[in-house]
Amino acid sequence: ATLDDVKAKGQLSCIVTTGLVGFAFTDENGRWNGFDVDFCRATAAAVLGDAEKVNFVPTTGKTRFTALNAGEGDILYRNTTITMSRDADLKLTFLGVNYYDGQGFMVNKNLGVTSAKELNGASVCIQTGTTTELNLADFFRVNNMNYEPVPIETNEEARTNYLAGRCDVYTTDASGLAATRATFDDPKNHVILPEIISKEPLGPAVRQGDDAWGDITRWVLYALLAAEEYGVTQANVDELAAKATGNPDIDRMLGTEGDFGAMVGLSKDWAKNAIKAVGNYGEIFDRNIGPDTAIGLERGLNALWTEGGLMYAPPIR
Amino acid sequence: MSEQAIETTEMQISDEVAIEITGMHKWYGDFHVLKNINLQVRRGERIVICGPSGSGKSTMIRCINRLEEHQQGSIQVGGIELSNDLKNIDAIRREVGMVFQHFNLFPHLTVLENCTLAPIWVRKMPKREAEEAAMKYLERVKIPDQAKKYPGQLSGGQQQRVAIARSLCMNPEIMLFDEPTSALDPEMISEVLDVMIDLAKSGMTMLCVTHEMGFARKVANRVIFMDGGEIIEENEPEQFFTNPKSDRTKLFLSQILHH
Amino acid sequence: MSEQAIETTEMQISDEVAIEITGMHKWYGDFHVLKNINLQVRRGERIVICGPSGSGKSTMIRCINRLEEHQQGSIQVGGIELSNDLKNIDAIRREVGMVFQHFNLFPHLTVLENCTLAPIWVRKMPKREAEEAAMKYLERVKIPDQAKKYPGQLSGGQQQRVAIARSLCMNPEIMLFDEPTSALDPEMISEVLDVMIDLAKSGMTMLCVTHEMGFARKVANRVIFMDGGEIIEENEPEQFFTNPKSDRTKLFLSQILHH
Amino acid sequence: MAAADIVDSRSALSRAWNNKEARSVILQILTVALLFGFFFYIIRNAVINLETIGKGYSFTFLSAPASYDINQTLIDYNSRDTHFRAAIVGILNTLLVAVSGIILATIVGFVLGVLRLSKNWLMSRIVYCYIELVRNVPVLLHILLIHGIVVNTLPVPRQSPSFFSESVFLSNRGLYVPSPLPEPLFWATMIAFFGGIVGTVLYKRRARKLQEETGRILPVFRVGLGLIIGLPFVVFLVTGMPMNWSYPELKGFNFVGGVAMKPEFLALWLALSLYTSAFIAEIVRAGILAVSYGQTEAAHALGLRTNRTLQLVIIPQALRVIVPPLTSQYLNLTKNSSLAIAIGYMDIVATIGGISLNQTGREMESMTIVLLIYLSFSLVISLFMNWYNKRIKLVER
Amino acid sequence: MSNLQDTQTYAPGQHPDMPPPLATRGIIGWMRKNLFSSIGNTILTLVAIAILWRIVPPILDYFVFDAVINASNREECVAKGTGACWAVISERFQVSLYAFYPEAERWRLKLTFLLLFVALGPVLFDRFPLRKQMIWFSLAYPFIAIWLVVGGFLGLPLVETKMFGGVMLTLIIGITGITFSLPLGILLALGRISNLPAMQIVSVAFIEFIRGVPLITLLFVASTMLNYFLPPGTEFDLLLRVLIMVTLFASAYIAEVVRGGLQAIPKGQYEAADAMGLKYWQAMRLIILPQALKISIPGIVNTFIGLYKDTTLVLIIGLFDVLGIMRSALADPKWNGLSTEVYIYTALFFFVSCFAMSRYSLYLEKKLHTGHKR
Ligand SMILES: Nc1ncnc2c1ncn2[C@@H]1O[C@H](COP(=O)(O)OP(=O)(O)OP(=O)(O)O)[C@@H](O)[C@H]1O
Ligand SMILES: Nc1ncnc2c1ncn2[C@@H]1O[C@H](COP(=O)(O)OP(=O)(O)OP(=O)(O)O)[C@@H](O)[C@H]1O
Ligand SMILES: [Mg+2]
Ligand SMILES: [Mg+2]
Repeated sequence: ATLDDVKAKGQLSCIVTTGLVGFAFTDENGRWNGFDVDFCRATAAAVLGDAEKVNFVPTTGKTRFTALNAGEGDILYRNTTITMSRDADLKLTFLGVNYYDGQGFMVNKNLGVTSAKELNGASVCIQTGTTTELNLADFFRVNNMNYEPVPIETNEEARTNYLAGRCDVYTTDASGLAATRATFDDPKNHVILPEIISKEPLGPAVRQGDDAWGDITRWVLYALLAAEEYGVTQANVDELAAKATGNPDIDRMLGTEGDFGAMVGLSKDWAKNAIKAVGNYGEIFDRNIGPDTAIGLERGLNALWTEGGLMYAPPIR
Repeated sequence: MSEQAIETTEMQISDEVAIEITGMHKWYGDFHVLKNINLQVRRGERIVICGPSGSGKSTMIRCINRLEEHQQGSIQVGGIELSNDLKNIDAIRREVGMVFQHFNLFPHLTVLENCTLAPIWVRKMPKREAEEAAMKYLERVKIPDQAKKYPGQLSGGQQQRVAIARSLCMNPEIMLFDEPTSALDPEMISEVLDVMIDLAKSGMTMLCVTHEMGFARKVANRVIFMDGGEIIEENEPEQFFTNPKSDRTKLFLSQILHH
Repeated sequence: MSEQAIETTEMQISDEVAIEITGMHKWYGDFHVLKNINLQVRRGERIVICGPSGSGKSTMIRCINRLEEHQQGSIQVGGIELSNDLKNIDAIRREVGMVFQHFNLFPHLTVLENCTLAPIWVRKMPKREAEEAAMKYLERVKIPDQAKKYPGQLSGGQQQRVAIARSLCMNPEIMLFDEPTSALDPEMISEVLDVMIDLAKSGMTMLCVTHEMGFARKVANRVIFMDGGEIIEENEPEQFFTNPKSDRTKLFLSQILHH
Repeated sequence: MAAADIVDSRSALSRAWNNKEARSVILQILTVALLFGFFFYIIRNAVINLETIGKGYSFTFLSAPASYDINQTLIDYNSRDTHFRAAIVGILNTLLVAVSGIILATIVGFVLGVLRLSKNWLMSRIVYCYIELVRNVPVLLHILLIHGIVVNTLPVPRQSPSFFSESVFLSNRGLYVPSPLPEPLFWATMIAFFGGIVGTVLYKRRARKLQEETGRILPVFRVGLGLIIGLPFVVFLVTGMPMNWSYPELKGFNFVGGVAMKPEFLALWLALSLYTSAFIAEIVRAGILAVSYGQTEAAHALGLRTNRTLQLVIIPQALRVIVPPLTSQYLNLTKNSSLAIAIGYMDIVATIGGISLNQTGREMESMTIVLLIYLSFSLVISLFMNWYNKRIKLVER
Repeated sequence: MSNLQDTQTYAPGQHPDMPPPLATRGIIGWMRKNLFSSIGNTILTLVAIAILWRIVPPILDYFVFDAVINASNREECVAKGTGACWAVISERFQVSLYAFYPEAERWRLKLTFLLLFVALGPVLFDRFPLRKQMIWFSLAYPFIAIWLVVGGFLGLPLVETKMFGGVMLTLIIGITGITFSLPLGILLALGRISNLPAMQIVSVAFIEFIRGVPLITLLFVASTMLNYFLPPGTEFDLLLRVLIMVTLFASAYIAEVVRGGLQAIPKGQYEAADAMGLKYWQAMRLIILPQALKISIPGIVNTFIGLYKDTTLVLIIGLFDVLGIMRSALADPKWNGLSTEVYIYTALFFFVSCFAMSRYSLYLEKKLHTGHKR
């Protein structure tokens, strides 16, 4: 089973993107950072007790599923859209949603375009092997428009091509657009068009067939969400976990009441380790892609359900 | 003539059989190269084989140390039957030395290394010993001073003498020569023949394909004439040259002696 | 000796000048290869050029048909001055045939095609006619039966004879030979020399670099000895061999005749 | 006699091992068995692994809609067509860049090779430097470099310079040239063109016959050029230029009309052909040098001028040396075209081996197809080469 | 031409050497011969000068004279000069060499690199001092190198292969491929010319398959699909897989080169070895291979150059070789759009190493022409 493998190796292999600012990228010291990366670390912390025991496997849009299925990695945290065919035909098990996204378009202000319906005849940069490619094809076909697809392997190249004017439009998930725009010299000169042409629930995935492993990884994600809901943060988790707080939700999660970790084959303090390592969902969001970062994404759909968003963790009980 | 007589008496021919070929046939594809070859060579005999080009002379002597495979009949060398058995082939090749028309020295090794290679790797001699033996044979072929040179630095005659020394280093009982002088410039032929004559005097069993009739007269105690893959005539040298039995031999001799 | 006398009378030498070289110098870079060469050849003359290796023999005859350029002095062939003028070069090359040491046959063409190539493309002969002429010359060099073969299938002697026939096909007035036999096996030398003797008898003007002294004696009416880029001696063959004027010639002759 | 005793006392196995034929049979059976064992092992693993994740091995996905678009297609294609058709589009794109690369590489390579041999010191040095610079740098870098230059330094469409009075545009969207739209009467020109080709062949035959009969040499090359290019041109003018041109025109975001060479194609094409041309230049040089100088001298001595010497003596011989390595360069170029994936040119590796593979998750099947296609390319090329080698082999003793 | 020397006559054999006429001598003579010998030649010279004039000064200006070496981002570069922005290279230089290799352990790489020359010396040059003894070190070098670079035993801490990258990775792939493909290639070549049909078929099939498909498809198979072919749960380092694939790939090409060498050995050498009673492997090792390899060396070096250049392809499967690591600089917002500089730097790196190799092969070719005379 994957859990045993991971424990035996003492390392979690986490498949991430080769580089998307805010989500997964290496800084100048070669250390991985980003939203998805933090989830990988949290998972490692929960499973192995050490957030640094992660082996990052960078993949392109095209190689990620092959890599997962062929056992290159134990879990895929790579802004991957959940679709039925991927779930069924590609033999993946999706664990939930860690970011609700939708495909958008970014253009240079100079072009004077205000709606995606005005893009007839444009050259569009897309990352190949992604759902965006399929959505794009459908969108233009349905609206009876022509376009020149400029297929590109990585986000960096897409960015380079877009800035050089090889394409008029860059399309990918709105979060990705914002992240990319944040790296421009002149972010103000680029607009993200209002149309969101698809639903892109992004979530982690594991290989189909190992339900125990699926459970573990799924509940790590939920624990991080729940932590935000209950106000457990990186700063106060130690204190809260020291002894039962009296709030049974928090106590069950942090292992001071019952032993929910054991149900999935983890230690008692699994959730505490995860939160301790990277903070709760909100902290992860704010640190990597939130309004105060260069990416500057609003919570929007990704706010907790209590605050009008879609983020909703099932109860740990 | 008198000279030849002297030589012959000097050399001893024992009764022991060195090579026995009986009813041997060989084909290249569909082409019947050797037809019913029967030949018995006793120890100490010196046999010269001649015949027109393409008559199968080379093929025959190459069969004797299994550079070619025969398909029918039998060949026995020193009592060992030539078959597909690798042990036998090894044993026979250790008995039989061969000198080629084009010397086939190993160009990347010095003369001395050429000579010691087989003793060291096949006979498993210590290097020192092999080198001493090699020097002895190089002296015998009168080029001990070239031992450190590479074959490419020697003249044709010298190279062929090295080739002979190299064969001798394995202490063979029988030596095969395939036109050893025909790739040499005329001046060099005699130096090689001298070495071969010397060898013959020492009592070595020799089979020699050659057209050097002077040599045949001097050392051979039998001359074999082949044509069309068959042994046409087997004779004493004197008889062979002066009074050949077959017409084909006569024709052949008239051509080659005329030249 | 008597044979040679007969030959000489048989051949006619006209008064017309075929080649006139005056004060010719040539350098390779800074190396002065040919020094003040003066030579007059009349129609029908057969001149043998000899001298030690590197003395400039080849260079000199190659200057005559402009395979090399001379830098000073003048060369006239059949009254035409050799200069950079392509017309003149063409005219001279049509007059002068050349046979090389290494034959330089075209390996991708048959013997017949080798012979007809230049007549067809330079003389603009109809193919049929060119082939007929070629066959005539091939007969003259005694290999008409090889016409359909490729050069690679012929022996060296045959190849050189084809090379001669190929030159003859252009009907040259003058033939240059640069050591035509030195790349051949001894057996083949005489077949080529025979063809050249035959050619000489027919009255062809010939310049021949060779060390075949027998040939020189038989056909040459002048022998030129070169050394160090100069013509050291020019003499009748008989005189040249028996009573050379210069010491250097004597030395050279002693070396080569001794051999 | 001792040997005979030894023979008998040996065991059957060692006897077999010492028999030359038996030994070779044993060795071969061992090899084959090992090999089969190995294949059996990995195939079994693959089957088990595929089963655990619940996949099979089937090519049915090929008939499902591909759902993605391709920016350069030689045949009609849209996102509703099948993966199979997408694969065909990819194969054609591979062939397109390979064939055009081969043509350009050959031309440039021959010119460079000849210049490299030129007596002109300066030129041969320049070409030498060029060749060394080009062939010592990986082809992938060439592709990226050229693509980078095209995309980053050429202007965007709005500022793109035009040539030939606004009919050719060069921008980072590619090179746009007018595309011909023949009118009905254009068939006359086409007929003239093919007529010209036939005429040239006939003329060449006649010239040959004439030369054989009378020795006269007709100017085949010039007349042929006139017939193939001049004649159609005249017919074209006479019939009143029955040809419309679709000129590229900036409309909205992009140029519309004309035909475009996309930057991806342009970069791949140029990079592959320049890279390969450096190797071809060396092959050509070696081929010409392999014809000994004596051949030239002999031809000159026979009175043949330089161009005839080249035509009749040097080139026919040099080609024998040149063609075999040349074909393997062609094969290399074709294989290197798979690097298209690095810049997003949609060749076979990018379509069926890339997007289709990724969208359907059919790695095994897709890679099988890709490998088979490349293998058949090389099979065809080596068959050709064997045929050619046999045809031109010099006859020797 | 009323030269004084012309009119003077010398006794035969006494003519002194004279310098050639002025027009064919010295610089003028050289130019006339090499640049202006005919009309066509003159035109070619002019064209060449025009090309140089048009190309060299702008290139020099852009890459040298107007280039900016010190800047902290691209905007500063643009402000400072109109030429190339080498600042990106100077900033990324260390990373381009070592990539993610931990800084504290980099001395190990430097040592390995130094030792490489000590190990190569006796292999490449036959007049190397103490050659016989040093060869042993060369043989041991691969193992020493693995120990130094990867570590994890004998006192060195382990550095995982995913930390490898940059020049170091390029060298590792190149050198490993070269080292291991040679013996494998020789075996394949022997298989291909052997008279055992099964060996022949296997070798031919392997060689032709590998030569028939592009390296990147093989790398793709190795990087993403290999796990399908291994027993479930096997761990197999990605770098190791790439190394194996590259080695297999190169060995097929080496095999063809070596086969050429083997076929160039006269049949007589095989026969002489047989007649002397040498066994197959003895004959190969002592007689045939030494000669065949010597002939094939230029071809082998060329294959190595090709292999070395092909190491760049690993970037397509997500390993960061020099090219890959430098390309990641392009993703840095600070250096956006400097692809030319980055690629030129990488190209230069490859040019220097490949050119050195091809020079070495020329040197060998020259040496081989002198035959076995030492
Ligand atoms: N490997 C081979 N395959 C097919 N035929 C061969 C082979 N070797 C030799 N032959 C043919 O067998 C015949 C006998 O050849 P062999 O070399 O024994 O003749 P030979 O008497 O030694 O002639 P030579 O005096 O020319 O050396 C010739 O017709 C030759 O063409
Ligand atoms: N292309 C060349 N460049 C420089 N030097 C040359 C060239 N060709 C010949 N030489 C030199 O010119 C001299 C005369 O050469 P040439 O070939 O004419 O001599 P040769 O008398 O024909 O000698 P051999 O009998 O060896 O053929 C020699 O010293 C030779 O080294
Ligand atoms: Mg023979
Ligand atoms: Mg000469």
